[in-house]
Amino acid sequence: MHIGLGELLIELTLMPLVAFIVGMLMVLMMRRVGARLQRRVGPPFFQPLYDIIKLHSKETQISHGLIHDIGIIMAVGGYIAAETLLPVPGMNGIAEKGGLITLLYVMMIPSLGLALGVGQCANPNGSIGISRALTAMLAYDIPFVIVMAGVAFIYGTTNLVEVINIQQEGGIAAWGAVQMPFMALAGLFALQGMLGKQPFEVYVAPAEIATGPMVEMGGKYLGGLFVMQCFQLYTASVLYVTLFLGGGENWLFLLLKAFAVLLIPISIAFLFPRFKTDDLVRLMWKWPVLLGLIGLVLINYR
Amino acid sequence: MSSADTKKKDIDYNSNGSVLNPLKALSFFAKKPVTEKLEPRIAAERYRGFHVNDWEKCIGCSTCQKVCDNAAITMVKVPSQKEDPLNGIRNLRPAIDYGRCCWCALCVDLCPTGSISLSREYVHTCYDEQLDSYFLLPDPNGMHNKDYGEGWNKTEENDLVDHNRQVMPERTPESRSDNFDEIVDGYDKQQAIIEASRCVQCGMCHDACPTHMHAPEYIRAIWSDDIEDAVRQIYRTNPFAHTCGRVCTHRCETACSIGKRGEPIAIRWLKRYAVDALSHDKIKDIVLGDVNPESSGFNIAVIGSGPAGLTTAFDLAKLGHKVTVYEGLDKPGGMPRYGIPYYRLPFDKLDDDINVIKAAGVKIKCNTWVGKDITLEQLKKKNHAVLLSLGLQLGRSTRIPGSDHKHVQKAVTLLQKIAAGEKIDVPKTAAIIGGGNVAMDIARSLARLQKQKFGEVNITVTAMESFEHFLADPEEVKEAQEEGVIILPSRGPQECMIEKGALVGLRTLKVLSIFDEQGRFAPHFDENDEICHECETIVEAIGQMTDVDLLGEELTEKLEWQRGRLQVDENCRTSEDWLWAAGDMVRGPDVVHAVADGHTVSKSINEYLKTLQMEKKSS
Amino acid sequence: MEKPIHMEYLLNELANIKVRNERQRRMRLDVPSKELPAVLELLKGRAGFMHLSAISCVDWIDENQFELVYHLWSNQVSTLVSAHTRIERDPGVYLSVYDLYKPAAFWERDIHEMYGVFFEGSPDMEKFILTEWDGPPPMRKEFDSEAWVNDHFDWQNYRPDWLQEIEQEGGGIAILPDEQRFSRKAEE
Amino acid sequence: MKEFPVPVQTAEDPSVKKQSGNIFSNVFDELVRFAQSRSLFMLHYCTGCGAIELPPAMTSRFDMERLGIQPMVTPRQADILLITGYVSVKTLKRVILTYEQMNAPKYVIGICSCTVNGGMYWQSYATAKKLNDYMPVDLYIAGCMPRPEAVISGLRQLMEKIKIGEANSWQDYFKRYDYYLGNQQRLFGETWQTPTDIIGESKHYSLHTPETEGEHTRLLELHQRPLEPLEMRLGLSEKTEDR
Amino acid sequence: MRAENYEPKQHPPSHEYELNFGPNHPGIEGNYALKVKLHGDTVVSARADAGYLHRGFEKLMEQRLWIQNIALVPRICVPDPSPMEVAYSMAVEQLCGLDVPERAQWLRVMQLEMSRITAHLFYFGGHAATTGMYNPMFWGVADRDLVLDLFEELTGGRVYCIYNMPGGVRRDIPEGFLDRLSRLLDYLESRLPEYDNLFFTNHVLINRAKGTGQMSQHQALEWAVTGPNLRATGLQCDVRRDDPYLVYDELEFDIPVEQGGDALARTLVRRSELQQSIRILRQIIQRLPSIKGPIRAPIPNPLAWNVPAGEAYVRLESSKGELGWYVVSNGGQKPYRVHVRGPSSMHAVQVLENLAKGSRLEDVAQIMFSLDACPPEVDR
Repeated sequence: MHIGLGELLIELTLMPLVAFIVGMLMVLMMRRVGARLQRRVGPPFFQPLYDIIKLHSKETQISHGLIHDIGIIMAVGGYIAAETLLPVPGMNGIAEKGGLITLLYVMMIPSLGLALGVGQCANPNGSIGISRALTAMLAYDIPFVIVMAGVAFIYGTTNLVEVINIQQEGGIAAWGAVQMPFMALAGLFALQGMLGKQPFEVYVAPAEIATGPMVEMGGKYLGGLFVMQCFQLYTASVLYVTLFLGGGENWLFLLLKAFAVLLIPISIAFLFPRFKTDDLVRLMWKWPVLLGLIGLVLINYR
Repeated sequence: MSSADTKKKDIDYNSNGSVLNPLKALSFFAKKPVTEKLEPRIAAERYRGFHVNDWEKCIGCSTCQKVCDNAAITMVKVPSQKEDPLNGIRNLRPAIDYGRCCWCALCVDLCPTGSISLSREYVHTCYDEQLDSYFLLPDPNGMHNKDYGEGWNKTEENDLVDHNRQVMPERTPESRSDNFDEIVDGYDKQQAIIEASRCVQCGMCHDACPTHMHAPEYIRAIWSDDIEDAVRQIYRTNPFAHTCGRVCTHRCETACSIGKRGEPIAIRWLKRYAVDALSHDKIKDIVLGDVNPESSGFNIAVIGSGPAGLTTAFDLAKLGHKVTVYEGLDKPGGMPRYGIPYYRLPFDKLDDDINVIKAAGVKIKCNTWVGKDITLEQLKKKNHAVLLSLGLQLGRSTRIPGSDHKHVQKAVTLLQKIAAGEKIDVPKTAAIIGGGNVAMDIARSLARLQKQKFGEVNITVTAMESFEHFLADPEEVKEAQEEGVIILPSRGPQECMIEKGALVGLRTLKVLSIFDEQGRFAPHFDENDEICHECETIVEAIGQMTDVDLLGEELTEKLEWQRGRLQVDENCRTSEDWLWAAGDMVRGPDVVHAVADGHTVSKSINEYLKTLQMEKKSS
Repeated sequence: MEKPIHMEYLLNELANIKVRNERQRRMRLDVPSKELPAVLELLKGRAGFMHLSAISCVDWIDENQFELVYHLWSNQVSTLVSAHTRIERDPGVYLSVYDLYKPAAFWERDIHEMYGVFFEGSPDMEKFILTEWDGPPPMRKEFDSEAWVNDHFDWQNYRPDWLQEIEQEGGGIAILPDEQRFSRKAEE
Repeated sequence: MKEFPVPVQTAEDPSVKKQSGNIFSNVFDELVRFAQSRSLFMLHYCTGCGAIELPPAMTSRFDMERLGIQPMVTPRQADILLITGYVSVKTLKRVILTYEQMNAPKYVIGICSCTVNGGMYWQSYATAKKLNDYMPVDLYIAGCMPRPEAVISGLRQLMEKIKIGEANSWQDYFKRYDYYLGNQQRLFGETWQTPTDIIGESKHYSLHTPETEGEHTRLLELHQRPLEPLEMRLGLSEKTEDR
Repeated sequence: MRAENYEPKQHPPSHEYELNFGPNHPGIEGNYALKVKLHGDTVVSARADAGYLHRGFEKLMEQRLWIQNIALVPRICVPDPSPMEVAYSMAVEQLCGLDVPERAQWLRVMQLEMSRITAHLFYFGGHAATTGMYNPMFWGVADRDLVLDLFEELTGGRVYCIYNMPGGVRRDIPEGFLDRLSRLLDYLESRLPEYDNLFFTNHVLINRAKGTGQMSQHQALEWAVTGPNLRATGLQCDVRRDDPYLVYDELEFDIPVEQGGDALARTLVRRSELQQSIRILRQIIQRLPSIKGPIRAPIPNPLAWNVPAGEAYVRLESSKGELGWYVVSNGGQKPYRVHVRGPSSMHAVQVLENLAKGSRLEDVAQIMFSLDACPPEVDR
């Protein structure tokens, strides 16, 4: 599979762009789902777009310094990079060269970027938020890594394109979710943690630390975070679809699957309070890890 | 009953709950949102929204302003609105500052007229530069000229205005009809305080009163049980406190804003309470505090010791002028003494008033008829200014056939005789022509005399007016009827029937209309409806006039007259610069008007004296 | 509710104290300031007046005194006792009852802030509500809040169109709210 | 009573729209303004009673999110500062700090009577009376307190104003900083300082006018301590006198 | 902002640092602040800072006529204003010796219990929101709004009813009101299981709330904690029962208690109280039509009303605990002194400070909300 440089460049531009647009839809879905469960109407269709345009049109009043700026760029940039590593129907970008492990690392960049940026603004709430975010990352990364390992083990590759191909060729029976249901379940936990939704929403926690990392973010910085959120939802759900639900045969299926997957954590998010940080770690290292290990064992004895 | 009874504690503290239970809420995906439409809903029926004010009902009393706890109400003069102080209507309207208002609706609850209410409109937003819109003059149309309906309004439930005045204890008709004792007892302290507490201090009474008495202030003082202050406030404008506290025509009560929907404050009775509650000496002390002890060297003569004359004398004496009052009869007081029956105004109370005036330095010469005992010319020479306050001491005649019979008498004359304690022939039956207060006075006085003498009352009052337009006070009419006087409205006297030189009756016809289209007096009778009232005596009480003989021909020629009354300017000054005239003779019968005149005259005379002094100095 | 007999005995033990049963379940004690802590201790220990509902301070400026009122409730005898005591306004110092009642700390702090009464032995006399207020203790009667307000703030000066129209017609603002202030007038 | 000063209009007032020939940029401007009007983050700072009617307005029954309005927890994130009723003097200091930390364009809404002329508490020594003495206010909503519907109507009106590009009163704070600072100093004392350099920012936004600086800002310089690290917390610094 | 100001603050080497919790913080109920000293995530000490809502109520009331104060008093506690009006009116009635007609007393109880329902619904939402669950907030406030609709119908105001006046209430119930109230109660009861599922039996919530901000009965009594917070420590203590006012002694209701003394127990007590309020309201719906008579005792002209000298201490049970009103009159037109014992003055200051100490940062907001602290009551 050789594509020209020009084509690659187009793909590299399109992939994040599509991700962004789909991500906005996902944000919209999230807010609409919340609204429905809260017995109300919810925001209009273009609301996520309005928010982002508005935030970027705000005057930048202050800067907390260069590192602060770089932090945001890292956060968004990390995700943009991640998008190019996530194969979607018709576009593989650099997924073949990157693979799962790279993606895993790239996906950590945003959190680190945020940590850098927030560290600059000397707001204790921000610092607490970041320390919580990193703790949470540590918590959900353990099951996540186990899941990754299981996936790599079962498919025999860390190349996402191949993972997709294997699943699509084998039909539904070859889907990760069918092959390794425990892994898929553990993956859901990790997904919930990755998205930072209740009950794992420890690092935003408005009532405790006033939205933590976002506390000093305004205007364009907050806009960056909003963009990041779009990417985050997209990346997490598409990654899950890729690993367990056979990727996207075409765009329609991909989106259907991705939205369906996303619906689970989102619905749960509106029905639970958040855990305390240490409870979160305890929980994450208990059930998903257990599930993952069982899954691993099962894979071995298959 | 409810499920709360059956399961007292349906959630156990010790249970660990469930992770799945919350998922049941996913069923809300299938349920409709409860969100309302974006457009504001219609508020509840008694919602407390922005104010509306019925300008027709509003009288500008500013009670809302007083009860407003946030000082949110400003009274604004609206020239396009009616101003009628006599009926207690001002052209002030409340303007609300919504930067203060808290929509508590106390203004509504306490509004005496019920004009102000709150609407169901509740949305008002504005930009900074439109902030003036927060200051609103509520009219009936609502804040944005859109009708949202009335919200919180005045109902019986939330009305805070006390509509009922304290009942004045008075004698029963049986116990009063055979003597001249005073009818009303006056308020006791508790009653007075309660009655005074009803006042909302609007000051309508002050505006309506001819002499602008400080009624709100003295009512307030009575309420706070500071009688001395009350008396001080009363004497600021009225030296005839006792008199006015009893027999005033109380324009104030007509204007009273509480009276718009309920019974007005009994302002007259409160005044009476205040002056009665304080000893005479105390009153003197209070009143004489501001008498100027220095003599100005000016002399003033006042002819007639009625309210107008004595008020002028009192004012001028307080300023240090030397005032002499000439009274033809043997006691001072004028019409209040000789025209008002004892049961309405006991003489000792009038004497109290006059004593206070005397104590201010006024000299009263009784039994001195100007024109007989001393001439006007002499007075003019001795004094720098002369006031004529002669009163109305001659009764008018109906001039119907037979009215010159000796048993056809004038009410004033008769009243004067009764007051002076002269013996009169009490007729067994009497007919009275006239429907004013004087007619009632004479009717009731005669009734008492009849009761004393014969044990029964036989008096008929025939008045031309119908009851709706009666001239006498309704209470007077009611009380007279209670005492056995028969009052016949709409009867026009036609003839005093004389048989063999003796008066036997009065023939009257039913009156269809009194005035013609131009408003002139031209009665129209129903010839078929004729009654003959049998009577021994007929009393004419259809009006009075002044005896102006003392002026002398020359002066009478010089002065200007209109319809038999002496013409004066707004300061009660005649065309002669040394001569003033005041009181009933220029104004018509009314005590408080006479007092008001007295003040006007005293001011005018004082001005005049000042100019004289200037001239003296310069010359 | 009848108050238990031992309450009567208890109150009889206390000299110099005026007891008034005001209405049902309410009792008023007037205690000389020296004896108040002892009375409270007795009430707490012997009649179960565990609950200090509030401490109120009243400024009787004409008598130059502060009145402190301790509202105590006892579930045992179901009675609210209001123990009144008066202290001189001038030094304005009194003893804290924090040892007996923990909640006193809040009320004493509050009274100190609002009236300037100092309580000896109270754990915390720091400012609480009025940390950024440097005027006199505001609840004292001599502090004229309205005057202070007029000194420090402006009011809106509305000039709406309708007012200008009316003014052209010869009308206009007749009585301002402050002129008609019923409350003020009565004071003068 | 002091005359209320009229906001100055200077020649280079950016609020006066310049019609550039470029249709594209006009469309873009309009889009931005539209997005700004449809996405309002409000800082829900419960300064007073009116705050109790905001939860209903935000929650299911009246659902402000339909209009793109959501609550935000820190001043940095917010566009609208809702002053919900009376502002005690102690709170006013925080409100001013908060306001200065919000990113432009920012809007202030005064809810309830109290923000206009003192409201219920006009006699109170503890509350500020006229909000627009201390910061420019975009919109007032009448009521004590206004119902959720009234709040929503007000916000919709503000949205209209933003859409046509006239909600520019935030600029007034920079243009007439001296006036606002003067009022603040009158209430808080001459040593009143905020950690935000408004004058510098006004230059940054090219909103510096002759009225930006004056006798009151000179006072600011006079009392300014040498710059030392200030804490940044929750968007609200502690009272500066503490140090 | 000057760039120099953005140097990170050097914290003392003890690893302790200070955090300003509020006044503008979503974890604070109302406008209030806590200065929290932290060691890691653990609170070393907490210090309440009030006064952001201080209006000088007590001073204001001394400057206004007796009647004018009825508009002022509800504002002392914004989430639960009705008990304030009732308490003030009762105090003035005691001073004047006014007898309140029976019907007015029933109407007052109705108002108080409706108000308790609104306050508790608000409380559930607030408590849930501190733990990151917003659904109960959305539901609770929306359901509370339905009660407010009835308030609007009855009194003309949604939150600040200003329905009471010394002597009674201002208006009688409108036509069909009791039916609508009854329907609303049915609705609320049908909603309760949904709240239970989502909130009260939510494992994650129970996990968080259990043991959070725990106080013993002894502590609670010592700190003069009252109301639901005291009952959550197992003591059956309620002013409505112990010191009955209005017509509470004619009504049947239970006083729910829980033993835990923590955030969960406090929440469950309030949940049961909500049920009891519904029960009381149902009794009122039954009884009210048979109670005839006026709704207000006549009072003098409010502009000229001297209340006899004396003093009155009125206690009543608000949704937050014992509410005390001490009113002193010197026989004048205005109160000489009014002192309000807001129940929160106890549990929002001392108790909160004590409970926060040793807890974790996560729990501070929950402790404050679970105590139902109402800052305007503290500040007045």
